[in-house]
Amino acid sequence: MLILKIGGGAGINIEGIADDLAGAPEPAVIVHGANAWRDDLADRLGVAREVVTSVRGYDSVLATEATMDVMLMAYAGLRNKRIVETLQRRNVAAIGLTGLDGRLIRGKRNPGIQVRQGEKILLRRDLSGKPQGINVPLLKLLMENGYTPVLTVPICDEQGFAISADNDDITAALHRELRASMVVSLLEAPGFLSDPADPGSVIASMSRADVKQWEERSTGRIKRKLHAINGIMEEHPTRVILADGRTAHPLADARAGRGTVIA
Amino acid sequence: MLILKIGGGAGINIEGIADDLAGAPEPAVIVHGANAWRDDLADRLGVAREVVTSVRGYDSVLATEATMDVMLMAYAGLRNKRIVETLQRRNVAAIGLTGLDGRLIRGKRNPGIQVRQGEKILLRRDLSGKPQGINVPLLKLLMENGYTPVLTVPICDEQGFAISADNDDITAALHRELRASMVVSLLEAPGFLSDPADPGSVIASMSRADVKQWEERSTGRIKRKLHAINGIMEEHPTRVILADGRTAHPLADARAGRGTVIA
Amino acid sequence: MSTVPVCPVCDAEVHLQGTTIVSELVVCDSCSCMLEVRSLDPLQLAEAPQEQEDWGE
Amino acid sequence: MSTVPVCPVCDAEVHLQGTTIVSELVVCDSCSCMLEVRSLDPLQLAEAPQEQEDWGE
Repeated sequence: MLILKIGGGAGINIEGIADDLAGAPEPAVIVHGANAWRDDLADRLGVAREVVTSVRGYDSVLATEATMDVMLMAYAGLRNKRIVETLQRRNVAAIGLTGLDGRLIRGKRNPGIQVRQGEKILLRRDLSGKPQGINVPLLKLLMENGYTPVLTVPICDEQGFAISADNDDITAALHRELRASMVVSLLEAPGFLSDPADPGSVIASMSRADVKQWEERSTGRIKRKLHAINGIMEEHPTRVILADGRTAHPLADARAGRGTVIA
Repeated sequence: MLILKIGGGAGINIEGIADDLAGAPEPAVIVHGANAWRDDLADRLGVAREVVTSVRGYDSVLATEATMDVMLMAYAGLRNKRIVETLQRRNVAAIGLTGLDGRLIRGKRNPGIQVRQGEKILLRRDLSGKPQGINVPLLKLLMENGYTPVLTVPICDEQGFAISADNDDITAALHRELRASMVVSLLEAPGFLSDPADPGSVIASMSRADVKQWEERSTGRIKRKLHAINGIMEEHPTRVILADGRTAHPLADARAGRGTVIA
Repeated sequence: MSTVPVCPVCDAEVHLQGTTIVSELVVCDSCSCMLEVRSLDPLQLAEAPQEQEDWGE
Repeated sequence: MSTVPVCPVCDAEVHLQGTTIVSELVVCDSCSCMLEVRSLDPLQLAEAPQEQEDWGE
């Protein structure tokens, strides 16, 4: 079984990915982002992004009711259904769902971010969280009947509220419970770059120990992505491939090991 | 089994409807609109609505790629997931889907509208269609496992494209194949009004013959709604209730016959 | 237009004015079928779909 | 503030300045627990959630 994570950039070649899935079908769960569509929609609607800096110096975009509405429209509405359409056009039986639907992805609300304001410290709570569990019976029910779930945020918190979560964390949570034979992450880069500024610096293969070292040396988004991959490799080692989602056949390339293979 | 159609107006009391469903659970399929959210989003994004007048004098809003994107964001994204959230908050196992997902609602593309331009007549094709069939096995699979499907447009045309369709036609198509014991339609009106301008003119009960007569006498949206109800009553007569979706307990009221009962 | 367009239904020649545009509906003079101009270059004619009850939307 | 606020963890009195605002984190002088000002009217204090690794988003 394949877990296929599709990045949220506008450069991703969804038609090529759909051709590859239709060409060599296999049971698969797809997780996708839509940050390019979200940012465009937020700009057009004038929904401001509030960035707060935690007392430990990390910047975070606060997930508010307004940004959640934009997320619902961009991820769950526009991008999710256009991906389902692209797959259905090639007779892949796609079914688009968020983590809220049928409580597919249950999560725990983040405790809030400690933010300095003058000499006070405030706890800023928002609508974000960490995935904790997957509704495996529902996913299996759909897959055993030939459907390909196409999943995206939001996920569902303890009280049934829609909250945002990181797609790498979601991918790791899915693998933890579905034990995929392969996890493919399609990015807007040729694979993991030792020097993020140099597209030629793709690392062809990494061992589990390599991933750990790179996590310690990285910062920000990359560190977070490697942290999630480490979680995958520690609990249920599998074949993880980071490949370029912009080529003519991104999934075929990934299946052929073109990109960064972690095993 | 209940088919519950929820109107797309901003005045609908979705929390009250969710309380009623949670309070007296029964197997149900929900179909909802979101025209108020669509119009607001189209205005904010500056997406113009192109209205064409057919050679026979009927006005239609053309379903274009741009208006379809707005529909995906407003119906399938924002409104669908907020209804699912409202139900999940009350432990109703809602699962939000469009007709595109798993080809739940298959439709046929409209042949196009004949429009006069100077002395020429043009055929204006768009992304709208009529529902033709329901993926009953998928709906039953979900309902037998305790889920409440919450459906909305788009539906899926023959080639897997997303197309729009009328929610009354969708409700009739669902009933044709699911044979509901009751069909409730919650509107922004106390029921069927003999005089649309007079909220006090609710007709408490109508026979099948009454509905036919009213269809002939009505025009526009109301005529279309009655036409769909006639379709329901002709093929598989059942109890159809048009009730006010704005009260404290819209579904409980409808179940108690408060509104227009057609049987 | 080098080749003379023919009616897809009855194969008779179809005489189009110079002002014909895509999506235009024209009637075949010989079989009086309603034809749709699908494209101009290349010229493609197709039988226009039967109009069904039209409700306006 | 009519009644004197008490720490939800150790019941000791908590002395708040007049400038306290909602969401503010204050430390209980007696048990040094971190407390969150949940609301001012009525005054509600709760033990602040344990901070977990904070990645920034």
